[in-house]
Amino acid sequence: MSAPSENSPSAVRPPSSGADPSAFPGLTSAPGSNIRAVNDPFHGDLLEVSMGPHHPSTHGVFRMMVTLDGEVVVKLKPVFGYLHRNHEKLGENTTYLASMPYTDRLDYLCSMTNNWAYALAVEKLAGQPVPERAEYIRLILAELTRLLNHVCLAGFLLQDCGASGTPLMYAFREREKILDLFESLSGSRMMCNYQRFGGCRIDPSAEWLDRVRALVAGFPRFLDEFERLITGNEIMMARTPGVGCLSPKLAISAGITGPMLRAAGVDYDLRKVDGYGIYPRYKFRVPLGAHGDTYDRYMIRVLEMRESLGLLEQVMKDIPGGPIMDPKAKLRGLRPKAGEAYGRIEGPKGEIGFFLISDGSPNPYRYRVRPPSFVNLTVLEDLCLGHTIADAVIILGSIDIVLGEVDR
Amino acid sequence: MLGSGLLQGLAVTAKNLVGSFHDPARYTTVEYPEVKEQLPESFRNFPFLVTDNATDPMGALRCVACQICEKECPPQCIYIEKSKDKKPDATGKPQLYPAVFAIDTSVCMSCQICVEVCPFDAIKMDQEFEIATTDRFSALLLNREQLAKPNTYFHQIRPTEAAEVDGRLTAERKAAEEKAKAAAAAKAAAAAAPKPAASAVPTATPAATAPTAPKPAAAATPAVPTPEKPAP
Amino acid sequence: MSATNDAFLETFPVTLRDAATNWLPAPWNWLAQGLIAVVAVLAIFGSLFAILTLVERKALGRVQNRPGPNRTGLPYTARLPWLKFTEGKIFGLGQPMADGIKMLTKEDIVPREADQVLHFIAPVAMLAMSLMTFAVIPFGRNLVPVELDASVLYFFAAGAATELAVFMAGWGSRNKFALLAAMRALAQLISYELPLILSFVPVVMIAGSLSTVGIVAAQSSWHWGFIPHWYVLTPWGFAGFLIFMVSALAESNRSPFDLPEAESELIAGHLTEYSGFKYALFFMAEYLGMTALSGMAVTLFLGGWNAPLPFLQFIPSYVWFAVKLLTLLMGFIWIRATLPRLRMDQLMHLSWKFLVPLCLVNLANTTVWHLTASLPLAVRWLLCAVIIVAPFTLIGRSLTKGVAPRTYRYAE
Amino acid sequence: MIAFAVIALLILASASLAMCLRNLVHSVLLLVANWAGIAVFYLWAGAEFVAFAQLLVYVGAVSMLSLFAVLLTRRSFHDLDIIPESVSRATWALLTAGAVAGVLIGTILGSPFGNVTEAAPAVSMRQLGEELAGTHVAGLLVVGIILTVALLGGVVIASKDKEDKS
Repeated sequence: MSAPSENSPSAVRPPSSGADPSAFPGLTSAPGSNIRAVNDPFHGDLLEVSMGPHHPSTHGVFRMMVTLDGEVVVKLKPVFGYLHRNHEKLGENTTYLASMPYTDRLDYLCSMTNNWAYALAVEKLAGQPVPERAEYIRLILAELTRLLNHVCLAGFLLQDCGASGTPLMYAFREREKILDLFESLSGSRMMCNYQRFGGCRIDPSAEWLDRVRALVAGFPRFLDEFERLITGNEIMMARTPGVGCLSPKLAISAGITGPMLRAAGVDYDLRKVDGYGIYPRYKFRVPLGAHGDTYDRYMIRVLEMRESLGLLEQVMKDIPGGPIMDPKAKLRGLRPKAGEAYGRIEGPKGEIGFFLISDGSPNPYRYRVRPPSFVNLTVLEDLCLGHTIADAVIILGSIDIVLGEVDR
Repeated sequence: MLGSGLLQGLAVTAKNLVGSFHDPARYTTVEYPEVKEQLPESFRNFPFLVTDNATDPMGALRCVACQICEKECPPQCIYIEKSKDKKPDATGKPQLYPAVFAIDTSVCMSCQICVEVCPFDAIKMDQEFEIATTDRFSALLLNREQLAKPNTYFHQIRPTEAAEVDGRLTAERKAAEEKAKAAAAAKAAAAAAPKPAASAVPTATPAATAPTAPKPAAAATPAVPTPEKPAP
Repeated sequence: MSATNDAFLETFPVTLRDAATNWLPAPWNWLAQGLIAVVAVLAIFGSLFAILTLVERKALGRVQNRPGPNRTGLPYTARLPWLKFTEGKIFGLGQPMADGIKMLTKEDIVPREADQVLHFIAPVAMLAMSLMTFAVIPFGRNLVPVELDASVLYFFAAGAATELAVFMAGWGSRNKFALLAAMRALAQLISYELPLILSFVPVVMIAGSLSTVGIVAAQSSWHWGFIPHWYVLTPWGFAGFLIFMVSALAESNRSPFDLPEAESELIAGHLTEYSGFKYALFFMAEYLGMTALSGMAVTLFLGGWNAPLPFLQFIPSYVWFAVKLLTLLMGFIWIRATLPRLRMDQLMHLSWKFLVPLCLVNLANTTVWHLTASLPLAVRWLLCAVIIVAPFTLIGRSLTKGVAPRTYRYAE
Repeated sequence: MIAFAVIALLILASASLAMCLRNLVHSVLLLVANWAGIAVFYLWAGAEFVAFAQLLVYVGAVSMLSLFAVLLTRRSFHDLDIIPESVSRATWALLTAGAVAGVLIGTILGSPFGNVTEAAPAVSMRQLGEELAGTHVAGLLVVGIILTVALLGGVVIASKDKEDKS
């Protein structure tokens, strides 16, 4: 496979085709046939295929206009916006509290981390302290969401590689256990709407914490079984290494964050960099990849799951009592003083941040979301050039995008 | 040896195939219509209005049409019209009641912010999720009668939460009665003094209410100022 | 052959057929027997196809910790007293019928741009060819529909024509995904036909005949009374069997090689523009192809209808064939439940640079086996095993050369 | 006799139709029908091995190669309409075709067929095998070598144009 050797930040020329895709004399379509054969003198017919918006492997309504030379991708234009719900303009017309349930719908796989990021931003804006117990609960829920997200990714990546649903079902079996925990805590499996400015909404009962301990104890056994099914598998070892290599230079210049950046070898994890919440008090390691290809992105997420489990075990031992909501916190009628704040956390997909400008009124003047999967998606074409269409599918899978967050 | 990874994978699937017959952990499907799984207590779906007695639901609605939930609801799916006259509520004080209280369940996303901000515990989240209808419009706009459900139902779906709410309400009512009794006693002591002009009975406008802290926690009682009232 | 040769159960099908056709004059007699054979094959393997779809979905479900189809029941079974407990749902046994009716009643949409002729011929040709391959498989002691001298060659000749049908479907439906799938199907089916045919050549060399009945007869006796003469128990036979199964997986577009209709990339590949009964025909052709190939694998390597142990011969021969066939089909389903898909160039690489060289080495291995007939069995076995395992590991290393298990460093 | 006529008609019809169809893919598939007809002829004549070999090789593999050839070399739809350049070239084409047809028909009619009385000898596979590997082994090996040379040539050509592309 002629993986493109060096992804220079400038537009990448696919070495294999040798022809500049934009040099084609326009896409002429022979009358009466929907296969638009590109009459390119020195390159044979290029086939322009539209994968999406409803395509079985694009993780939601996302479209890739792929120009193929045989099976090799020559040009790839991502088209999205099908799930745009005007999230940020809505945020400007409602109160701070009313935007909280909408943050569940951003990255609908990890609603707890979205809530936390938004709550963090508003607490920074309004200077709102958070009690100790709430910090612990927030960390537990964030790490559970990370497990949930990475398990989902591994399942979907294998589904894209062709394993007919078996690894996905095992991943979803474990995900359901975590969702049951969220449901018995916040009332809804995926739309938790659980964090408030200055703490959490409901105090988890001791019985609930025991169920979390049981889950954390049982998870490594599942992870080992999952790895035995996948990691040593010769077909996976043939399909994913060397596919979609992301160079650290391109990753940094494109603003990639999260496991994708760490798979490229860059040591940048907000939990260590920002040290928000109570992460600095506990010891956990940050795995780094060496090649930045699809296999590294998959392995980094599996190793991160193991780190999260270790972190959860440490945190579960010493959860303090006390209130989970700051007594002086005002639920309604929050009018933070004029100013701006940017709260960000290390979500499972990368750095999810909320930028708020307040003008003293109950509605934010500007409400901006920094979605990780949207930013990570920008390098899709650079990763896919030179690979076949089958690789383009798993590269998209390994970037782990959720269209709710990409389109907002 | 080439192919050992594949064999390992096949062994895992074989273990799951065999496991699904005897190990409950490897057979997670609940066959829904026949076997209904027990929902966690805090599960929430669309809201409902709490009434104090089941016989005359419209008579004992806790809601006093203060329209806080209407303002705070993110998708603005609640519509309230205040009543013209007043009705004595549970503590005997004349209160307004909603003439029209409609929730458009096609817009509501059951985020339970209305429950959180309601100072009178008048609206709670239901656990009824089998509510599919063939009608797309009118059947989804639930009016006051359809929304009202008795407190006993609330106890049935959420025992702990209902107990706390009732405990708080009875404590409130007791405090109101003691204050009324104390006022009446003070009135009797000063019976000879010229009768003070009966001040107009201000409507009970809940001023900035302290936030009703989440139910299970020991919530600060909403300080509803109960004005002095001449004993009837 | 022991006394059970003419036990009642053993010869029951043949006596039935003779009773039904002997009263006819000569030319009609042959025609009637042929018709009975065709009807028998269609009935048995048609219903096997129906049951196979259900068994596959239930097995896939069970592997994925869920029950698989269990809602559709058979009509009137709820009223039978002794079936009352199933409430008419009998573990989803009605599912094949339900699918059949669904396929029949669904609208058969043919795209306006499609090439009407090719679009129509493709499923018909595909099903015809895969049904023709059943003519030479010996199901029982003398239960082979057509006894030909070169029957193995006939089997692969008929099998080779299905590639045309896949191409016609892909090209005829004028759809980009179908076009990609048609090109993939062409390349895959041709390059896996070579290892398929090269892997059965050693069997023909040792058995000394191209007819399936002769091959089964050559595997019928036992070593020292309990080890059967099946070719799969010889080193070259086991290697040939594995290569045959891998190529059979590729020929019938099954799991690790289901590139033509790769759902995640090409939606349904060459079947994208088919719906209704034509889709069902393709579906049936794929399953029949899978059954025919595993039937041939049983005949060539697993001793056809021979019993594994001498004293087990009282069980009729067609039962043994059925047992072996079903185990192989379970293997197909098991592999489908587990393995991800290969990429197109890896598929080609696997066939041309791994399977074909191994087949050629296996041919040499068979000649060594044949020439060392005088040596004791164990020595021969070891010698041939070494001859085939050494290249397996050497060439195997070329498959996974670029990929070493990776270790990951942690920050600080 | 009717069977013979039907098969012959099928072969001739498919061949001629293949030549005058506009859609190249259709004509290739008709050609495949033609080869299948020839295989039926062999079967009818009792030569099973040759019939199955014909089916396997022609209908299985050669048809695929011709389809590949048709699909991969075609520039675009436009150069399908073959307009005769000039009248003279068309006439010369007809003349040569006529001459070739004449020679063929002449030899067929001239060769002494005679009505063969005894049935075709039932040749079993074993005899065929021994015959091939015994008396005609030289021919077999030469054909083998030619085929490998052709295969290697194909591989060399294919790999050569890969170099100048990358």
